Amino acid sequence: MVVPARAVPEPADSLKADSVEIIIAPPTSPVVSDFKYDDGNSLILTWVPSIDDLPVGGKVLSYHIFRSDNGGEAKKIAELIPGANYYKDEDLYSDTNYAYHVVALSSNSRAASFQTASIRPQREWVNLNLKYLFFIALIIAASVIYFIETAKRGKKLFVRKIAGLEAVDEAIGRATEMGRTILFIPGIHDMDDVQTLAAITILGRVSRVVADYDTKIRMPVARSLVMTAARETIKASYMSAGRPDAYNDDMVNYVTDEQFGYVAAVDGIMVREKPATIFLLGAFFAESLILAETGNSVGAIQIAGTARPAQLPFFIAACDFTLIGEELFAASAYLSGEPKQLGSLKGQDVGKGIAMLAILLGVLLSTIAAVGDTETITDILNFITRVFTVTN
Amino acid sequence: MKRGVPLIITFVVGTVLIFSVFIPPMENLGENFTLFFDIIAVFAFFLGGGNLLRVHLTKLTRRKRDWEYSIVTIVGFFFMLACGLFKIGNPGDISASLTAEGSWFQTIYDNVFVPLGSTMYALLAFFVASASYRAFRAKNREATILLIAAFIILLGRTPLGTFVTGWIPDSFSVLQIPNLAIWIMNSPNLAGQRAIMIGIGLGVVSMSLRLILGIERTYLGGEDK
Amino acid sequence: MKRTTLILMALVVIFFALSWIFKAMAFKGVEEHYILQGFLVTLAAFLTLSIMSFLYKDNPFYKFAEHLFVGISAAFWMSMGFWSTIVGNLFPRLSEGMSNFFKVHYIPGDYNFFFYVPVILGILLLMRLSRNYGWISRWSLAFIVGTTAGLNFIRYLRSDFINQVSSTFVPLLVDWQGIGHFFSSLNLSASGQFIMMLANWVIFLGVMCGIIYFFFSKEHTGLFGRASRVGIWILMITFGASFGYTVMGRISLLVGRITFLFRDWLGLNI
Amino acid sequence: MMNAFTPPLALALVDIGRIISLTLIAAGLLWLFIRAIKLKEVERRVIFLFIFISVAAPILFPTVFKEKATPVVKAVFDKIESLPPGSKVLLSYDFDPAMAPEVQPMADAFSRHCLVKGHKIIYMCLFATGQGQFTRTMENVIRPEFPEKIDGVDYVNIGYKAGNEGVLNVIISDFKKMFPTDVNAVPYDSIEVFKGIRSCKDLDLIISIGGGRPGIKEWVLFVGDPGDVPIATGVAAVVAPQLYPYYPKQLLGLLGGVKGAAEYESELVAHYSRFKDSPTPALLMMGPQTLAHIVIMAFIIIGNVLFIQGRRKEGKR
Repeated sequence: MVVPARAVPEPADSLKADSVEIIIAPPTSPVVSDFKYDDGNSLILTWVPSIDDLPVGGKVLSYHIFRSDNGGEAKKIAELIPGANYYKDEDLYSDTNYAYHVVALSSNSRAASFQTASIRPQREWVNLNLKYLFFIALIIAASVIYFIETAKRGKKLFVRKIAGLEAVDEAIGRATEMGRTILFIPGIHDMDDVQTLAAITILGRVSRVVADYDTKIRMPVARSLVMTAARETIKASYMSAGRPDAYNDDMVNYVTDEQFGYVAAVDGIMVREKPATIFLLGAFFAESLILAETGNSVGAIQIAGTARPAQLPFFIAACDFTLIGEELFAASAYLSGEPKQLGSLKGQDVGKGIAMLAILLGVLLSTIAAVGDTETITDILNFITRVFTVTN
Repeated sequence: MKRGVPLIITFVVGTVLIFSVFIPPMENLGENFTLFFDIIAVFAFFLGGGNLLRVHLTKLTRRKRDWEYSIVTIVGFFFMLACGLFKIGNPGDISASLTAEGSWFQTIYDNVFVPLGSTMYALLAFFVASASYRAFRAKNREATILLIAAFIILLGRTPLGTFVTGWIPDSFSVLQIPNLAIWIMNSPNLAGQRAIMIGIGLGVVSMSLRLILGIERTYLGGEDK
Repeated sequence: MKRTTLILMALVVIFFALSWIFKAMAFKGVEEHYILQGFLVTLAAFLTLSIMSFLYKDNPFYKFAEHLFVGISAAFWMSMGFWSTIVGNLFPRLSEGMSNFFKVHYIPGDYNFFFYVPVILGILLLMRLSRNYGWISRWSLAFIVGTTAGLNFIRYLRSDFINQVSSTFVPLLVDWQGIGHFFSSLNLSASGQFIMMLANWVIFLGVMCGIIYFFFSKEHTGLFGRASRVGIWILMITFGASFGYTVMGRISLLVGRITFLFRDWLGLNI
Repeated sequence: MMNAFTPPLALALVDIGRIISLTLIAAGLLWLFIRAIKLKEVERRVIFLFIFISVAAPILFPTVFKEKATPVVKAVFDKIESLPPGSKVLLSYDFDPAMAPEVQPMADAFSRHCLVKGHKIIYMCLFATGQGQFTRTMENVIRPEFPEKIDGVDYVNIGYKAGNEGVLNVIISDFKKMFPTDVNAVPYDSIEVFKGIRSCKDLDLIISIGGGRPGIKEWVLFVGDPGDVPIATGVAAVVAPQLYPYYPKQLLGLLGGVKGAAEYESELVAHYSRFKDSPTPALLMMGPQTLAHIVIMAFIIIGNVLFIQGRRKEGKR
């Protein structure tokens, strides 16, 4: 290791320092290559750092990257810190040739590398980095579809009880008896959240029962699109119950997109109309507990469900029944009772089997790897980890 | 036309989006479709805003219960909309930021919107208390576990936790409440969160498939006919 | 309205009018628009207290605040949607003239005509207002449902399923130096070997039992039933712990509001 | 904030207010407890009232509960305490204004402790916005409380450099390469604090304050582990649980959220009488928190008493 002489402190006047040029070696072997699995819009540049770029006492202060487009003038495109040896250039065009060179800078001098060959970014048609993701998606999708098909052919499928859903009919019946309304809150997200879609599909089943019993349903929503979809859904339920005349657009109304503005209004509705039954299904955030506690204070039966783990504790604490995560998505299939819908639930269980198997294998292997370091075991472990890690 | 076309649209759009993830030339498709969604959602505002106004105007004209307050909503709505769409009081011209300092829009946001929203949010402090009073009772084994976990964590977040169990020697330090709280957060809590998330992942996959394949079509008007 | 209610409301109005005067006097010389500033702080305090009054019971002040909030916030998000999505994202891709009018940067591109798709779908959505052609709006809904299903299929598979599985690959033996060493140094120290290992065992078994709890197509009896029961307990610990952990953040919110009332409105030196 | 100029009458009023409010809460809870034994449910509005008082009273009459430092926090305090005067400590401000309410009190407390012990502090940040947060320490701690300390001799601020963990990768072996000068453009070699320091390996302690990325994880992976440098941290409460696996091997101690900061402040006040009148924002924030938590726990107990009594009565019938 070279230890620089310490005795002479550097002059405080930087102008003077400029007179002594600190000469450095240039970076070498710059290579530009196509970045894999993109739409032909990025390149990756690598080089060997200057030999004066040492971990200790190195003279290189930064690297500048220069690029020339179609043989034109080279322009500086990036500044990097010492020790850097690659750069990914993005937002390029596949019909342009690019060449690069790297310049190392000391405090007052510079040293440039050679220019790389000139290449074009290539476009790839399949992202091989995601092959394992594709296979896992394929297996799960295939098993879901397989069990749907089996069920269609009339094979009986067992599905365990979900307490929250067993209570739906009873909860609606209660509202009917008491002559009060049912309040349906589909969360505060828009139709681009699957949880909202799940809520809307459950609404389809609920409103069918509501139409049969001739109960009043009230649904304030926080998104205009959800309003449209919900109206469509309830209307269809009334039609299939044979009572299209009983349907009325005012069952669903838009309040505001604002989270707490919506909550304020729904709280108001709860204390003024005192619904007998409240459904809280969909994407909920901080408002979960505000709504559930107010609902509880007016004595309503509450059935809640969300796939947001952070809000589940509040529903568990304040509601009578809670659909936990996956149960929310299974609910519409469960309520429909149709074999093909139930088949999809069995398909999901195959996915759970895969997860359990993978975890068992991964845990065993990493335990063995932690005790003795056998190379084969580590290799297998690394492989499984790679299968279950998504990189882009 | 009424049911067939929508089912085809859902199928095609869904399938294409799933495959686009694996095909680099289509990698921007998802992003663009999200933008499409935003644009459609703005159109939907017409329906939503129209509905909001209709509800309150009906209330007003029919003199339904609490009709006086509908005036507040309608006036507030139009006033804020005017401030926003015409950028009233904005320093600079049409390209100025909507939320520029000094604009009416921002002033109302700071002095009406924010206090209302954050007070509504702050009500949670009260509801957290009333919910724990009611829910954390040792009714059965599950409820007891829920109660104990919550109680340990609560205790661990006050000086009381250290005070009560600080005497426990180092070789049993996991039994000190603050350490126990951390351990619960780090292992059983983590395990539970993961199990829930794995379930959700599968639930969404299966739900999406049902929608794409048109098995679940309640949103289009049920499966009958 | 009852007479007492009227008197009460009058008192509140007088109280906040006085507050306005006092606040304006306090701001005089400090702020340029001191009368306006005095009004704004008083208004914010009035609205804060109106919302809080809901905890006691529903009342005219809460109703006022609620209705104001709904009107203003609906218009707020509509304005935001118009300026950021329509002016910010749509016009720059569709029309150079519109872009120039709104002084936004026009983005030329070969595939810009694709952006007519959401416009058309948006218009189809508005057909909902028509009695005879309302069903056409379903096409837009179908597009949205397809988009949501397609995008979330991969997204959730990736982050909620695959990545959670691989992060559960924990070794069941930590710092292993043989069974003798394990027993000789056995203790319950929070950072000791035993507790570290126990953590990993709990994570492993907890995730397994948790997944078993969610199994739909198998009856929860026997060994499977017992595992599913352990799964529920793990979930209950999770819910209890997360609940307790969040309390602190919720109290902070209230501290924020009360500090506003005491310091910014009442001007107390705290 | 209470300060030396507050008239004695006001101080007495605060004391009286504090005593009255605490007595009120305690007596009220006791009364509800006795009612619970007699099977009387508590109405929710009563709970709301208790929460309001327990949060508002400590704000109005600043109430400080004595915090006893937990081992994880004590470890950091003891480390700074045990280093000989003149030791080199690096404080990295890896946070932005949004995180500041939770972690700024920690940064200020660390600064106070190091300066009073006579350590030399090197300030830097991995967040560009950390610069502004350092200014607050400068204005609220160093200038008013330590006017005798000299920039460059007792402490130095080398500021922000882009590059995230890349920055750490460089300074693990060479400070000067990444930071040729401090923020005032004083060259590295003429800064007194850096005498005898070439890289992070020559430091006696590194403390990263933050909660995001880049942050403490990067410090541990890129500097602490490879360089074998003692590292401690102060982080926002949400990330704290994820960091415990690093303690105590890779991380000698950690402060989590307002509670961690409050424990540190109370330790500081207990050891140094000169900090008796220094602001302790975290301890003050903990007042309402502690009281509200205790009230909630009391209500959980009352709820269970009610439940048990109810079941006993049913059993008798």
